[in-house]
Amino acid sequence: MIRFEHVTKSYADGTTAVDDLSFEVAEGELVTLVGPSGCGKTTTMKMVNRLIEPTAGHIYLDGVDISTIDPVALRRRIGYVIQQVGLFPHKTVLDNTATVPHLLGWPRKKARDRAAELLDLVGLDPAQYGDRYPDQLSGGQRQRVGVARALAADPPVLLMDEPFGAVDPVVREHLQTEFLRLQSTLHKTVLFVTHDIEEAVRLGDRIAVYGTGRVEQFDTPATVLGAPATPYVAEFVGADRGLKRLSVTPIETGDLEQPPVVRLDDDAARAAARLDEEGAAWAVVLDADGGLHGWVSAAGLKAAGGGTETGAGAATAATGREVRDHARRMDAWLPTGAPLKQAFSTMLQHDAGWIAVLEEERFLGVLTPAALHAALRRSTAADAGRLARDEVVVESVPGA
Amino acid sequence: MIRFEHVTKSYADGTTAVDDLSFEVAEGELVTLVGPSGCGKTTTMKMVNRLIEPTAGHIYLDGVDISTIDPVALRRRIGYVIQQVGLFPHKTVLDNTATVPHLLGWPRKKARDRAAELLDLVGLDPAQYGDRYPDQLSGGQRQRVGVARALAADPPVLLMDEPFGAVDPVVREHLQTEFLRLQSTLHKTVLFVTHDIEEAVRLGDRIAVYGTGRVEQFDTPATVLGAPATPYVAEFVGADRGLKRLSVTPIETGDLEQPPVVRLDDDAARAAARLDEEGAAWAVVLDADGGLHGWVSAAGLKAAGGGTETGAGAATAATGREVRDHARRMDAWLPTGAPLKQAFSTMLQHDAGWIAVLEEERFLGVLTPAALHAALRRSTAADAGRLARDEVVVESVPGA
Amino acid sequence: MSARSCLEANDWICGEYVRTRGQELLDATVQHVGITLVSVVIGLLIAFPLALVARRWRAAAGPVLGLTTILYTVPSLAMFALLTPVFGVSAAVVVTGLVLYSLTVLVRNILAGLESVPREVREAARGMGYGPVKLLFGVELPLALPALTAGLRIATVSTVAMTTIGAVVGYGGLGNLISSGMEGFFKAEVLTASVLCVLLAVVADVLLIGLQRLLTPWTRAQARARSRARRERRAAGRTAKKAVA
Amino acid sequence: MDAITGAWDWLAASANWAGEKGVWHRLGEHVYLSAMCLVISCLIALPVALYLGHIGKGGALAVNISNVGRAVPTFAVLVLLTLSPLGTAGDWPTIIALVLFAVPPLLTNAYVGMREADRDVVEAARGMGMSGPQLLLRVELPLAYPLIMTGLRSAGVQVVATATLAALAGGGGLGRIITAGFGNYDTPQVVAGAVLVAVLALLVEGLLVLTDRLFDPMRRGRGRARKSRTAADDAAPAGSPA
Amino acid sequence: GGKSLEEKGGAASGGGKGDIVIGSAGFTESKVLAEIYSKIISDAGYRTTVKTLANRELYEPALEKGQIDVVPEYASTLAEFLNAKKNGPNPKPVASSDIGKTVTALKALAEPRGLKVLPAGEATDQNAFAVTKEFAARHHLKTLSDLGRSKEKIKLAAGEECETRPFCKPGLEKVYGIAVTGIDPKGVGTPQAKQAVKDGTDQMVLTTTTDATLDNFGLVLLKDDKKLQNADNVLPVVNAGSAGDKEIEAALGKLTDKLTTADLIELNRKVDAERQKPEDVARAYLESKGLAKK
Ligand SMILES: Nc1ncnc2c1ncn2[C@@H]1O[C@H](COP(=O)(O)OP(=O)(O)OP(=O)(O)O)[C@@H](O)[C@H]1O
Ligand SMILES: Nc1ncnc2c1ncn2[C@@H]1O[C@H](COP(=O)(O)OP(=O)(O)OP(=O)(O)O)[C@@H](O)[C@H]1O
Ligand SMILES: [Mg+2]
Ligand SMILES: [Mg+2]
Repeated sequence: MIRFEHVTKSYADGTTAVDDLSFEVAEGELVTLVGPSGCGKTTTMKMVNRLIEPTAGHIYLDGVDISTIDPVALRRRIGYVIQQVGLFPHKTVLDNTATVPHLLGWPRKKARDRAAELLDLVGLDPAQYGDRYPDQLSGGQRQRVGVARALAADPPVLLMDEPFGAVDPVVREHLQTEFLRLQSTLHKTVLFVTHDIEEAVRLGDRIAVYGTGRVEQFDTPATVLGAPATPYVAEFVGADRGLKRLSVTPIETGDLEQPPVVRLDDDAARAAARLDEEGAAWAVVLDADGGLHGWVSAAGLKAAGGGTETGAGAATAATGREVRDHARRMDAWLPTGAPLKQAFSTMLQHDAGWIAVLEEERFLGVLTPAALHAALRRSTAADAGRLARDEVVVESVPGA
Repeated sequence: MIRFEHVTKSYADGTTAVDDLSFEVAEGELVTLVGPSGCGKTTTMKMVNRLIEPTAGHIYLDGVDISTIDPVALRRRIGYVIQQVGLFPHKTVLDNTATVPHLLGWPRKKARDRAAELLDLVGLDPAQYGDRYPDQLSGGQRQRVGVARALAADPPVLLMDEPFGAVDPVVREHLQTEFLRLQSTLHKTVLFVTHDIEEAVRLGDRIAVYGTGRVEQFDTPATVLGAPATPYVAEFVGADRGLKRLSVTPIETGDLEQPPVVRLDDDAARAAARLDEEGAAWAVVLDADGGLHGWVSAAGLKAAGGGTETGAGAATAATGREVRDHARRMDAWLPTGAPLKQAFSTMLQHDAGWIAVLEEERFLGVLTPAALHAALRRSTAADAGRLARDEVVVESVPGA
Repeated sequence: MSARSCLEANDWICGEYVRTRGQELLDATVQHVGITLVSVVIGLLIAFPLALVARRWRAAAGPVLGLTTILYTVPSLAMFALLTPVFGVSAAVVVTGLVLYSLTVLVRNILAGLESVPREVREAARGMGYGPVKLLFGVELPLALPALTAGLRIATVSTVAMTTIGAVVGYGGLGNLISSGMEGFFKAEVLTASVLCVLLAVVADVLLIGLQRLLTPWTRAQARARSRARRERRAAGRTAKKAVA
Repeated sequence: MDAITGAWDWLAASANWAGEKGVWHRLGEHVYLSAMCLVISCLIALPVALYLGHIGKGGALAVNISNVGRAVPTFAVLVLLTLSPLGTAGDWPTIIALVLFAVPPLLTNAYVGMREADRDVVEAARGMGMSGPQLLLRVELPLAYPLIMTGLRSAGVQVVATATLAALAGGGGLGRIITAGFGNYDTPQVVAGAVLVAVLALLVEGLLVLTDRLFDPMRRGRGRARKSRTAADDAAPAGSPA
Repeated sequence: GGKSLEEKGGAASGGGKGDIVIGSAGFTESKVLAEIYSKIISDAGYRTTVKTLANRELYEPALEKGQIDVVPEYASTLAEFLNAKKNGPNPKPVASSDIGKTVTALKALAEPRGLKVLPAGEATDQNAFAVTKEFAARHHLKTLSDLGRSKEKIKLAAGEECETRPFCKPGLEKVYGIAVTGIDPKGVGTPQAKQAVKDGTDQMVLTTTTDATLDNFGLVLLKDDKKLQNADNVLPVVNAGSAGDKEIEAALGKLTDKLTTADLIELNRKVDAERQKPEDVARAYLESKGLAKK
């Protein structure tokens, strides 16, 4: 647990980088810090491991005022990824990574094994890169070594200053996933600076949005996106913060639409009639066990059904008799609880105007773009009014 | 114009960073380079200004083989934003920025004025930061000084290696906008490395997607997103590349829906009847000049109209007689050609299920989430098939 | 009477000595300063290109450093005996000798300083179109200054001391006094001249520190800001007090 | 020229190498004396410089004070020490004079090297929880290494050259060959002595360069980086106007 | 070179006859003598300067080249120096205790080098040996012969060359029968050599007869009663080309005639014990002998 109590830091030339800061990071919580360049994020971090001493106020780690802890002992408990990377130019990548284990007196072999393991984790093959010097790495590779180095000794507290700033989206995604996986088992207390709001939203249990020297809002990602405390925060998280909410808003059963459902072995003609009746252009097709098979269009069914009625050949009749013969497969589906963003992407990827949502194997309904939009609007309104989502009725401007 | 012809670079230890690279950046074109960490982007850049000499192949600048140009003269024509920032620790921020103008022998005053101007451009107040040393800046501030420094002498060619990697979204947006503005008037030839696909898409005339040491795809942003040349590129630009296309796909007239339209001074009862007839729940309201006023719901109109008919008081009748009395304002609208992303955000921001699209003052129709989705799908399909957009019929899986 | 006795008693410290030989001491000091200054300046001017050569062509580094080493090992008597026929009995002999001796330290430190310039800074500069000369003087040299001044300080202090060996040809500044004092076992002369020598060295050293401070303001930006802030606070405090009063 | 051929002859005469006054013996004394001084100087200068450089305080003063040790000609210091009660203490006056002389380059360079270590790197190290000594030994020292070695090499060469002064106080070393040559008006012997000193200094320099390479904390990295850098630097265009 | 001198004089301002540089070695006596020479020559109408060079290795070549014109010298020492220079190290000695023969030998060596040796006077400054007063008292020593008789083992503070010089270790052993156990190479008459004797590290030191600092170290000279030492009479040596004038020779000749060994001792004492300045001592001396132009 890290607690800031009225912490202020003024630099020698009078710049006040951090001004009367108070907030608390719970044990095992990952708090992301976002804010404009130069707002005091790095300064905040460095005060936690006493690389900078506050001008006023106190910082507590697990309830103990850190100004009473020996800085060296303090820092051993805290992994630190420095913004400027700061690799040791005189040590190989492997030795850089093994630095803290060495410091802690681990046996040499164990330290190196651990370092190799972490290099692997950050996507650098120890065999290929282990013996290089930092000079011989690309920018993103260096940064990843910096992350590996901070994680090597498994410290309970982590300060990470834009740790993934210089890596590409794929590696970043990989690193985020790995990091979340670690975090879900190890529950470290983490302060994480990032400029990528999506990253902040994805990783943070809570987000601290900095104004200049102050925390403007400190809340869960959904709330920060959905109900920015101030216009400043709203601007900062972005005009497209609604879009960003796609990543944090889960699909809920209430959002789903219920198109007509037919079974694979239903009679095609009867199905066509039903669709006609309901005025629907298509229906979801389930298999015998109630699992998702795909979809069938009203037009397709009708054509087939018409064919039978107007006395076409037996073969046509035989093939056209059941829904099975007209249905098209649709493999993509989503579990309930998946973020809306995933739903949107999946729809686009499969070039579909809807996507089925299943719970376990059970078909629940489909999500359409309009329903997705409504769900998003509802969740935003819910956070803004701090209401349960289903209390919100989206009606201010009706959907088409 | 920059042309790479079969350029290869192998480092001393045998690492081949760039392998038989051939592509061309046209005069005044901005090409963004994206690719995994360590794929050779920085190496490519450095070969252009001869900080690194290729192992094989040739690079031409405006048709001249750069290996025949004096490196110093060459570099004076090329602005370079280095990935590691690399500010001069011994010079103040202002002097750092004025470096190249000084080199080119500008008069002192002019050089400093120009530097101050550029610091302003990157959002650093010269009065506040001009006299500081790099040591006294935050990470993002340093990076911005690096950008200002590269732009100061207005070089016709720019190499920018992750120039906005360490700045927050707001400043980044600002920098991007400024940069696009500059680019639209100055038409520099730019190679721009970024890890932010959105940035690549937003800024780039074309995007070069690097595999390891090779260009996997070199095309316009829309094509790269819509029709990735290889699975590798598809993965790289992201599973959510459909979503990313929101930023590059413009609203087109064909995408719009045509809800019923009523005038402010139309009779309320008659309007209600019309909506009933068309089965619409609401209508767009235009003012006398055909400009957008807002919307009116069928229910509202009906309630009012019903009142008049069933003989309520004169006052009610008077206020309820025209559409004007029931219409609600809707300020938000979009011009045609705006990106779909903007449409989506605006809808969410105004908590609306649709958004009106105008051309100049003229109302063209409305965009709904479903239409937006369809537009996105159509544009993806168009790029994939290299077809004109309106040739594409989106029907593979129908919309709800 | 007592003053006389201090000369005759051959005390280490003797006011009478300073009084009677004031002019002699002054002349010697002036000569000492002159020779030292000229030697160090010329030494620097020669060491610098040598260091550059050694850096530019790695193959030249060995020979250059070896040469300065050999020069340093030439005994001063031999050095002067070799130089006197060339320059006659003049200060030039001493200056030349001192210049040659000072190269050892200077070349090495200039070289070390230039090598210590951070890579990315050098790269940024080259990327901006710094030519080799501008790069050297605009970027590398300023950043090499701490190491360079370290060498210059040692060289200067050493030269202050070594100027004294110029006494063998009569151009040793305070060295003339030290050696004649040594010869005649004149304690006051030896001590006074030695102390002056030390003072000269200390003053030169302090001046060089000052010069370095002046030339490397960035290394003290923090400290400077701190003191300015302190000054302002104090000033603010004063006005506040005044206002109260 | 006479002197040089004479010196060659002198050096070629095996009689001059043997015995108590022979080159081998003098060389031994010289090496012993130089090594002793260098070791003592290092033991004094390096801890002080490293510590002060590490805490970042008091270095300017320490360097200034140590420089005083060099401000008086070593020869004068030596004679004055000989006249003091220490005069009867064998080699000690020489050793002390040489130590005073060798400390400043060691101290100054080591201190400056420590102060000039890359701040980001030092900060990263501190942030990792390196204790003072660990920071010093594992980060600052390796980063300061080139400058420390520069100091050591300067000091080494100068001590070897200056140890000839020992002869003036009746001590041993190659200086004796030179002073004896002077006394006997034997110029070839003087030259031979000087050559021996020069060769020894060069050998010491070479040895220190080797040690430098051997213990360079980033010997592989530096070598490679340098290679690639000069490769780029050297690639000046053949037909360029500049 | 009178002609050239006249030309020089003609060119020189102030009507002087020319510039004469008097060289002096690094020790007191040489300095005083140089000052005296300077005074006399300047009285003779030349412009003079004094240059001090540490030792003969430096000033002798300068004298040959005419960078220095006049030097006060010592007959035997210079003779041996030139002898070595001509015949290589450790040649057959040419100097002896006979001043006449020595000067003849010297002239023979000097003239080919363009050096002109002026007549020698009575004043000498020879090598001499000193011991501490206590040592002398304890063993009743006045002369080197006394020391030889005392059978004391002697460690001698001197230059390395003492080992081979006939007047030094070999002479002490052969002529006086002194048991020299070793040589402590601290130099001839250097403070550290005298200190070593004072400290008891060495028993005897090689110095010169006119050394005025012996008292400081509590040392006394032992008389060279068997004339072991060479005849080191003081004589001016000039560069024949640049200072070969008769006028200079005449002026210096007057001095040489008057100068005695006792004078030298007195001159040294005034500088090294009373700590007067060499130029003051020189002037006072010339005035007292009536050699100075008023
Ligand atoms: N000096 C060197 N010696 C050996 N290999 C090197 C050297 N410099 C770079 N490399 C390697 O070359 C490859 C390309 O490096 P480069 O810096 O061009 O990558 P990049 O695309 O800029 O990556 P990033 O996005 O991480 O900055 C990397 O795998 C890197 O490890
Ligand atoms: N040594 C210093 N002296 C004076 N001002 C400083 C110093 N270091 C930082 N600052 C200022 O303090 C403020 C906060 O700096 P800090 O490094 O904490 O910002 P940051 O939030 O980490 O920014 P970024 O995202 O750009 O890294 C900045 O305005 C910066 O200019
Ligand atoms: Mg920061
Ligand atoms: Mg890169």
